Amino acid sequence: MKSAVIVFPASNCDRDAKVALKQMTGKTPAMVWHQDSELPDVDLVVLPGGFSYGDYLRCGAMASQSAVMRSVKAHADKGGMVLGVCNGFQVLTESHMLPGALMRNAALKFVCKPVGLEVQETQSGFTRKYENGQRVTFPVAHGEGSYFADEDTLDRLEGENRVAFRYAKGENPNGSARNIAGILSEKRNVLGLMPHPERVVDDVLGGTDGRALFQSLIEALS
Amino acid sequence: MKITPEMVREHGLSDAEYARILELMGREPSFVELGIFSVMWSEHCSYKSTRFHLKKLPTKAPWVIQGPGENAGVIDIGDGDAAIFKMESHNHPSFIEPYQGAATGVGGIMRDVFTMGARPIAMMNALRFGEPGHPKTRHLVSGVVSGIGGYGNCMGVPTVGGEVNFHPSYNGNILVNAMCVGLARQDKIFLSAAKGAGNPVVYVGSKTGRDGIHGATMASAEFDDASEEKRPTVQVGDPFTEKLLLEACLELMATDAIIAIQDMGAAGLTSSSAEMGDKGGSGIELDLDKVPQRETNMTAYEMMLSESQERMLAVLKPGREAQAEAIFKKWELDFAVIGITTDTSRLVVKHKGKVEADMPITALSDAAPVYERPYTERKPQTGEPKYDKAKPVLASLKTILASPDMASRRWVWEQYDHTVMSDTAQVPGGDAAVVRIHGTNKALAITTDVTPRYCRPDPFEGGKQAVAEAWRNLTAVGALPLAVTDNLNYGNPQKPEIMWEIVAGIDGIGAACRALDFPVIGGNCSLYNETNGEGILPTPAIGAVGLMKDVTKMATVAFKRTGDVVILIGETKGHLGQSIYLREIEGKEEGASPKVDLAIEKKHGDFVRKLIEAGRVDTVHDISDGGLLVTIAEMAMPRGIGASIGIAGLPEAIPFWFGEDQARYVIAAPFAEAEKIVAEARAAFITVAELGKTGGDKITLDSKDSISVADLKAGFENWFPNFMAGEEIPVTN
Amino acid sequence: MKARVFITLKNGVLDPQGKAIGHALNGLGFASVGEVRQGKVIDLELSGSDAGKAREELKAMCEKLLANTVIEKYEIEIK
Amino acid sequence: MKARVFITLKNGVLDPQGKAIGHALNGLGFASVGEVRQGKVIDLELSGSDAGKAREELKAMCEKLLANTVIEKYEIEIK
Ligand SMILES: Nc1ncnc2c1ncn2[C@@H]1O[C@H](COP(=O)(O)OP(=O)(O)O)[C@@H](O)[C@H]1O
Ligand SMILES: [Mg+2]
Repeated sequence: MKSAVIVFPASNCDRDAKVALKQMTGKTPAMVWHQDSELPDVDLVVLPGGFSYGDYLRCGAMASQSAVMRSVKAHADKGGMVLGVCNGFQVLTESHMLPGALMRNAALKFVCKPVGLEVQETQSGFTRKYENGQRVTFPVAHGEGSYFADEDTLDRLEGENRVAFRYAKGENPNGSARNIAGILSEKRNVLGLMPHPERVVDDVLGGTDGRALFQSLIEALS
Repeated sequence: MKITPEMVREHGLSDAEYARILELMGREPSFVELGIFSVMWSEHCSYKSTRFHLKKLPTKAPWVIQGPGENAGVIDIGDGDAAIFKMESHNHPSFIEPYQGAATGVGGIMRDVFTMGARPIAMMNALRFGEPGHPKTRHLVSGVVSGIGGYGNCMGVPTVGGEVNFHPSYNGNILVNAMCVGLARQDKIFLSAAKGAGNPVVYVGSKTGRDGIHGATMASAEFDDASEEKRPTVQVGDPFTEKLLLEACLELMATDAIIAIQDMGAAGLTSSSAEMGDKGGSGIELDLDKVPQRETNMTAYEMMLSESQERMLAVLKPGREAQAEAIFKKWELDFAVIGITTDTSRLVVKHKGKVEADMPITALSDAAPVYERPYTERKPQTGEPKYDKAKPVLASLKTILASPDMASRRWVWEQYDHTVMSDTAQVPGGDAAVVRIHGTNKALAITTDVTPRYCRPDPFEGGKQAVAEAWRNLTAVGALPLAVTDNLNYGNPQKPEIMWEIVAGIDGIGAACRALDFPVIGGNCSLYNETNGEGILPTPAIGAVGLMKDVTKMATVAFKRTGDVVILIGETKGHLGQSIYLREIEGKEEGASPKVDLAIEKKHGDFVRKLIEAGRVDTVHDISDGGLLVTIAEMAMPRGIGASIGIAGLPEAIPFWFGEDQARYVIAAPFAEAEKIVAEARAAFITVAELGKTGGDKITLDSKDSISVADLKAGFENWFPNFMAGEEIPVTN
Repeated sequence: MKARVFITLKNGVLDPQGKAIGHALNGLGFASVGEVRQGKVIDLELSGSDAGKAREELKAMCEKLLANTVIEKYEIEIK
Repeated sequence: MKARVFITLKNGVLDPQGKAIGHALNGLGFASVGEVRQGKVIDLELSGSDAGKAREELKAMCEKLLANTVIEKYEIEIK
């Protein structure tokens, strides 16, 4: 499986994503600069966490306009897989590759802590190695992760089984609508989520619940 | 412009100092020169009150690569790697504008570290606020914490720990001390000596504005039309630009284009150019017309004194300008060649065709005043405080755990991204943070410590204790303590009783560092922390770093199994003077501060560390604030595993459970291992006691009274969020 | 030419920040304060002098970048 | 009664957000955009109908809570 990690000027989980991909797939991903308009020939594109352009104006807003995002969209349109984590999720909604928006946390504070999630949908290349309803723990680290969409959109997401991860009962860290933590695109080849699976692949760091996400990708893309 | 006595005074220079300036210059200084003298001779830049005493600190060890004097200290951590770290205060700006003050404090200390070639890998912060009930406290806590998070989170450097205290002595003077730890290769460390003549001096980063210009702005005719426009303004941080600056600098450092590099911190262009010239033994000539400017009509005075953030000054090898410029352009940062090094040893500043300053650099450095300020020695406070022996122990435990200085700081550290960079092996809440060296199995342990309430009654013992506690915290996770950076926060050194606190504090730190083989490789002094004549508690914060060879052996405070034997290492006499118990339960701050026996400290610590390194023990907590019972509760709460403990033949329960005797640890280990450990301790003449066993969901004392761990935890966890719930509005943009 | 753009949350989109401000103001004794909403104001210097053209351009800026029209609406003011 | 309060950075205070927005707009081809500054707008519902009194109250709210007068200035508009 070949992958690429997009690097915006103030991405800061790009290395974390690279290390996790390397550890899980055995191959070092290509690191692609935001001003590059071409993507290398890869199966998976990762939009990492961080602050892309300082998260000024709105998180992910300026990144969604960058040169590389046109290619990322084209990659997704052709059915290529795209994973957006945290700031990457924000970039995906700002680019309209996923519906809805991520708003300031309800408590108005940045929050970094492990949260319990439920895997809601295993019919995807990102989640097939999880069990339906499986409880996992991923850390979150964001100030604007409250998922918002109008009721129709939320109904449709649920109706089409596109909610991949939900915060478990009592665990919603940011006020997200219907406890949504991560959603799939219509074609199910784009996943955006606020929690960080790449921070839980290594035992020393207190958890390995993120591994199955990368294992799913490997299986789906081989 | 004629310099008047008024101007001299408003630049914070004494008559004697000004006389010395006239002598050094051989003429009256220009207004710009006066401004330059005033910042370079300020307490902040020249350490004029403390330099004499700081010299007494031990700064050497085989593993010290760079001691005090550079932007940050450097130690050898094996395999060609170096840890580079430093702590710095941003107290006053944080009181004026807590969010920006704290944010720019974080930005400043990060630049000190990456200017030396290191990638920052961890941040810490030591915070002191006024009493919780003071009308400003909540607002300050909220602003400072979001400012630290706002900057550090964007930089993508994990903020992994620190400390928070509340005390009325900080009502008008909060302390915000930030520490940054970075990682570099030993053969890629950059210094600030601008050696050689004819080399280009380049300016990179943000543009210069009128940020944070202090001093005599009002005295100057240039400010006659002092409009809103020209008012000195608070520095605002731009972490996005800093992130670009970090990446661009590291990219440039990977080439061999740099001769010297230095961040522009306090007194911006002035101190960076003077220090680089001074260290390199060369002169520097600056052309201010070339300086990237954010505002119009800036004067030479303003540019030389501006404290705009996110800027660096570098001296390049000739001919490398284009290569460097390409890198900074890629990161969309300003880049300008603004000067050249010379062989004159003078700082020359030109602006609009006029020479605004021309002065010998040594006048700014070597010739800066050093004072041996008079001090009045004060006998340490003594006495055994009285207390009510009938007070129930477990009820007091609950009260203490839910008190401002002891309650969980989760509310604080959950606002910091403490796991970014995917190397945080121990998150905040334990004895020390542990951050793995990327791609290896080794790790750095990091802590900051000081117990200010011990430092007023006994500044010497307080200084010792701060170092000992830092050393103990590193030991408790299994690290070998290597070196210290300090942040000496005190009141007005021109008062002999305060000067005594400074001198004794430094002596105490020195004594402990020598005994523990724990050199000081950098530091910062923040003096004049006073409002209306009321000084803060002496607060010599100690930041310290230790090394773990094998991160998988790391110990944590949490009880992990049922049936583990709870072992107390160290002697308990029951020292209640200046204890948390006395303050929270009896409502008084009295008696002698606890004394640290440094030889015993070392012996106990070495014993505990060996057990951890050998993989024999994974559950350790040192005993500090609150005493033994608080320590045990802190071990029980993380996983809700209780313990049944007690000790036979106690003459008095309260001092035993709550005394703050030093050099102690609690460890928990399975029975067979525990028996061996106790025997080995006895054989080594270490005081050791078996207190009981872990298990259940209660803490039970002497098989009689008990209290639910969940109950304790509720109080412990809720104090901070409940306190902050009355907050006005979280700082947002 | 100077322009000011207001970006505010659409009706029906929850505004926790506005709510917190309202709450805090009430808490400070400003009893007359009812609903509070917070938005952004962006002041721009524009070269050129054709106000109509400027308005068109500002609209494009809002649609493309300044506002997220999923949750926000905008108003343009040319001074 | 409705009121609108504008809170903007004082002149001379660095505005990293505004700077970044201006930069981004130029990058998107809006070449006419010069300096950009970002501020807040707060819309409040007020009970009572005395505009003069309301203005006084709003001023107090700004000084006490809404603006950080160390770096920000404010304008009040009553509709
Ligand atoms: N300002 C802060 N930022 C981050 N973590 C903090 C802060 N203050 C305290 N902590 C964390 O809370 C824990 C308890 O702090 P403290 O009581 O000072 O520890 P100790 O007694 O071991 O020195 C530590 O892990 C510390 O890192
Ligand atoms: Mg400790």
